[in-house]
Amino acid sequence: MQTHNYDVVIIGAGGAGMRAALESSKRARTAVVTKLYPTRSHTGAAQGGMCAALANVEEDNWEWHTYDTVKGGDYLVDQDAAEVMAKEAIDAVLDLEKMGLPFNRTPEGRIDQRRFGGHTREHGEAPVRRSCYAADRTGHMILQTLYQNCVKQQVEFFNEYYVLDVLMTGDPRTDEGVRAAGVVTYELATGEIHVFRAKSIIFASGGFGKIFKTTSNAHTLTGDGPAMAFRRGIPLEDMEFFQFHPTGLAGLGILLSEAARGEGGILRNSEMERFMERYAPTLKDLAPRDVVARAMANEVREGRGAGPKKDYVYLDLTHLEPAHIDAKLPDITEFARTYLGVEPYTDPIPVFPTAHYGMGGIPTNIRGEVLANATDVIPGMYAAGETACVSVHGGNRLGTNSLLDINVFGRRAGIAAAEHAAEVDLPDLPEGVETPTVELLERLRDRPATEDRIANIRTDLQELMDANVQVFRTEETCRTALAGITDLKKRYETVAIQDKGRRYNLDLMEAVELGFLLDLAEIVALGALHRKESRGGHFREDFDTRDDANFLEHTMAYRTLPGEEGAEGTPIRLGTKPVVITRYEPKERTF
Amino acid sequence: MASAQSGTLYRGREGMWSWVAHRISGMAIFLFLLVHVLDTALVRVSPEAYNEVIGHYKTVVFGLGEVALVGAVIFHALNGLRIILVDFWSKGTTHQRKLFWGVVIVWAVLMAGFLPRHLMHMFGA
Amino acid sequence: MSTSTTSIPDPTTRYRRTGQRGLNAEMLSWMFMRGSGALLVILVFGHLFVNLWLGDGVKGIDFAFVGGKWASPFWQVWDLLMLWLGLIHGGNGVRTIINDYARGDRTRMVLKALLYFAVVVTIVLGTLVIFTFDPCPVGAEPSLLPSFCEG
Amino acid sequence: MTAVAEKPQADAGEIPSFEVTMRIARFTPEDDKGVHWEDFTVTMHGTDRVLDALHEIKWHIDGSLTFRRSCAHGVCGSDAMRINGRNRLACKTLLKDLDISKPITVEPIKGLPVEKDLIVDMEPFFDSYREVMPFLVAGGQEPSRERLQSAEQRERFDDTTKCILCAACTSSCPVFWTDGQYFGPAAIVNAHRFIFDSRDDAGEQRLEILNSKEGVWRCRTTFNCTEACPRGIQVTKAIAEVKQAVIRGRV
Ligand SMILES: Cc1cc2nc3c(=O)[nH]c(=O)nc-3n(C[C@H](O)[C@H](O)[C@H](O)COP(=O)(O)OP(=O)(O)OC[C@H]3O[C@@H](n4cnc5c(N)ncnc54)[C@H](O)[C@@H]3O)c2cc1C
Ligand code: HEM
Ligand code: SF4
Ligand code: F3S
Ligand code: FES
Repeated sequence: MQTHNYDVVIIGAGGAGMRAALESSKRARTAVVTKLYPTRSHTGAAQGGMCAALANVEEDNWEWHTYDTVKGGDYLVDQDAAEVMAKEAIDAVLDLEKMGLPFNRTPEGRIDQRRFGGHTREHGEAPVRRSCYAADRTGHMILQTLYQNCVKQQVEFFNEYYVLDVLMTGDPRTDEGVRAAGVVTYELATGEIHVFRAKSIIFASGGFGKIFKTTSNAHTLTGDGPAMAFRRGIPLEDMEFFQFHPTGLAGLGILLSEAARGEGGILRNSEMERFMERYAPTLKDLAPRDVVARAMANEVREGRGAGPKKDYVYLDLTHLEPAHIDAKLPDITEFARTYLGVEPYTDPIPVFPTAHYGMGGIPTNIRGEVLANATDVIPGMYAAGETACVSVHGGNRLGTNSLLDINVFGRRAGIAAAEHAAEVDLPDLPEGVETPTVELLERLRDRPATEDRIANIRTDLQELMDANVQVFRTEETCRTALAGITDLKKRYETVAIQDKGRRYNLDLMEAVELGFLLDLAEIVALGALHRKESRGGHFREDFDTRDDANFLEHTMAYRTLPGEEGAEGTPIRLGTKPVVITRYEPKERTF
Repeated sequence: MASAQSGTLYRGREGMWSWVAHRISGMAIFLFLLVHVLDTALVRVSPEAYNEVIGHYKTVVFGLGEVALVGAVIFHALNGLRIILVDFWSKGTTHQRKLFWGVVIVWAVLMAGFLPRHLMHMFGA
Repeated sequence: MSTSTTSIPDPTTRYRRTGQRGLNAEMLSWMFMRGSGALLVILVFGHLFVNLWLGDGVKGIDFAFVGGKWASPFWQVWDLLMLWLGLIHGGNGVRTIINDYARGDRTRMVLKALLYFAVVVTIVLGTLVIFTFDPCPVGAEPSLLPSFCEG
Repeated sequence: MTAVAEKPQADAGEIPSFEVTMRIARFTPEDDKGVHWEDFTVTMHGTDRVLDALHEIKWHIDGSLTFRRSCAHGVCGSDAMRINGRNRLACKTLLKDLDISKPITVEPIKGLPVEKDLIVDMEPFFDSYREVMPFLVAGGQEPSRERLQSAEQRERFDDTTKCILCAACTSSCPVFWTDGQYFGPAAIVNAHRFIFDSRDDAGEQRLEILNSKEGVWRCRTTFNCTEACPRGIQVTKAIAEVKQAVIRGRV
């Protein structure tokens, strides 16, 4: 085992992690610990764009952006955070440009902007061109640009190190004065354990889409950060809110950006009807994702799905000029060609909603500080990006707001973490802090061989979640999911892995990740069961309207203490946190 | 540590194989040139010595070698021109594959012209 | 524990390299390969054309033929250029090949030494031959000599 | 509407399942078997990719099979490997596009030290990348808004911004196989990205770096890199442009 001492340790080198690192490493000794090479992070998969009210092509201002964010999030958004984000969006985009990001340009040489779902002028009057973009590779460019600047600043990376545990000076559920102390990591190349002591820790470990089967998320998006925080007593916020992106390649889940519709693409059912006209007369195909995804699922349910199994709808780009498609949507049309063999110039593309983005996560305030409960922060603990829940996305994230989120709150967390580190000493760590991690690994590695496989459990979990906790949910399906997860957890307790080696043991890491997924899936299903209303990405068929009287509040999921009884037989206790409302009172959402 | 060099042959395309051929032909021509200068130097020794050595060039074995040499020189020269085009002509990289097949065709034409005549000189009347 | 804020070095210092401005050997070698290659096309094809195509082809090459050619300064310069360019071009090419495939510094050194030696010897020898060549050596069998030697 | 009458022909799952043999170069640092081939026969379906077949093996036959992957749709650059003798991304190579009547060979990319099975040490690759100053260096007064750049100026280096650092190019380069010191096409591509960016001021420094013994002159235009690049970047063209820029001494 090796021990390293740093001021700030950042978990994850996606957009949020590297944006934080750029700030923090200027101010404090910073280590970025990441299980993937930084440029492999899933931020690179983001396509459409990053919104900011630059007003480069038409009138716009950050207040409209705030309003859209709040409304898009079905009023579960913390409005102070949304204001911060919309206001700082402009600088966030300009900063990236100065770092070298190659945005598409207007004829005047300014950053070009295009339309995106849910972004409007004058509080919902009409779509506005707000999304700054670089073809359909905006995330790729952001990830590359941030990495390039990390190289420039000589940020210290620990690549292919898995963080498996976070250390604090006590248990945030019971102890007073708990603060950050370090992380326990596993070096993939050697199988060695490294403990990083730190004054500040930033979670930036990305999403957890792999609890679902059909997803736009990478294989590595297993929610490690939230899961280990949860195991250590940090609550998770709003986990039942998961976004299903309307246009995943049918059967595969690979994402086709909303930009396809922003550029004029149209959704059609088997009768080639533009069905969104019925569901959202004003914004039509550019209504927020939850609305579109449900409309699509509904078309399929009512028998208007296309294909041999009638299980998808079409994204039609055929009326667009091929040259326009090539200029603005080169990558996603290539996906359609490569993976489905469909030529988007001439044929509509089969699409169906795909699990895309977890609105929930580790609760933080607008400085990026992690909350121990509805009110108190844990000094030295920070979170940013998809892993965190600030909450700027509320019940449903608007397209482009995540790339914005990672930049705005990544930066904020980086600054705050470094400033905190300058004020405190490195906390002492007792002997043997790595023991639970070592034991977890040894347990997984040393079990006698079994018929059952990690992959089987994971597949069963993902199918269970797709079938029961997807776009449409009911009391019954949520209960089915919870019961199923309990069984899967039992299987997980005995299942063996096959690779017993030390070096590059990805078999072992997949097993650990499955443990994280199971914990998170349970929280998602439990939250969905308890939220007896429909709001944003969470839709309950048995409670199909929003219920502000009872549910205009964030869900907080805590791990039960030993001896404590959790909800519905799970090791989870549910609590709430009020929603911050500054100027936009909840209204009914129409588009 | 495993060797980085193990495994199957890399399945490169025209670009790679033309380079391999260019390399081999260049090497072969160079070796020939060394020998060729030496044998030509025999003209300083005596006409008899020169003619005797050069006489070998006129045998069948050497005649065929000569064919190979000319083939190598023509290929190397044509492909050398292709490389120069790829390097200096802005569209060269886009058309490199066509250029390669152009080299092959011109090579075949030149060889078709040279071969009969050479063989005629070798064996012929 | 003194884990205070550390000073971060200016990122550009690492890259401020000295020397190596403008031309360098690898670039010159690269340009030379292309320049000499283009010239060699003319020289070598001319050579092959005259020696193997015109007249009796390879059958016709003998002392007399060579002697006849080198009597003309035109062919002397032609062959000299071809000799120098060919050997330097080829030698430089083989140098690249050695650099690519020779494992270990010793092997590489030895091979390159051999190569340079061979190139230098051959160039010197070839040059001498072309310039000191006497098409009508005294005492040689006249039938082997070029026709103009008679008398 | 033009497309109303048309029916798309391709449907996921339409192509029936088939058997395919994967012949994989295995290497475990912890035993003394060295590199050896191992065959696995798996049943795969319609639009499955090589990555799916590798997963099928890892998840259901031999959990110790080790390879990198993340995004599974060709954007993260994790899974460059040698498939049937050519560098490709496993997640972008559909099985039905290969000849499945014969075993499909899968090997690690060439020229970098193999660590385990299909995993190679990427550090030498990233070292070269870092050395070419792959970041914007803009002098002058920082503007308060964005730096202006015309659409044409932006277009000038568009191709090389697509790089995902997968190393398919560098590890397909015959020069790199024999000379690991060569910067390699990927580093040059990333230098090109900035050399031709109108906002950048360090082009000359980069040209100097690449005008060295292990720089652009090592490239012998074998085009393997261009053929291998999963992003369709015209790699050799970018290298040629950098060579020309070095010769002219400026961009
Ligand atoms: C296909 C797709 C398209 C999208 N398009 C858009 C868009 O157009 N606009 C938009 O705003 N948003 C978009 N999003 C959402 C957005 O891209 C993501 O939410 C965002 O990039 C997440 O960034 P991140 O930095 O939080 O996490 P990531 O980029 O996912 O990075 C996670 C990092 O954490 C590391 N990590 C994870 N676990 C561990 C561990 N245990 N130990 C160490 N390191 C760990 C990983 O190595 C990685 O570096 C899209 C998402 C997807 C999937
Ligand atoms: C006839 C006209 C010729 C042309 C147009 C020509 C052109 C070239 C060019 C452009 C190169 C550089 C290749 C590269 O950098 O990738 C080259 C390499 C080479 N040439 Fe020539 N050449 C000619 C004749 C010769 C002759 C006569 C010889 C032998 C003496 C020769 C031997 C070589 C060798 C050994 C190489 C190195 C090959 C390598 O590095 O792979 N060439 N030639
Ligand atoms: S240039 Fe292409 S092949 Fe090379 S690293 Fe970049 S994306 Fe991969
Ligand atoms: S493969 Fe290598 S030789 Fe040049 S053209 Fe590409 S870098
Ligand atoms: S897994 Fe990301 S490129 Fe293949």
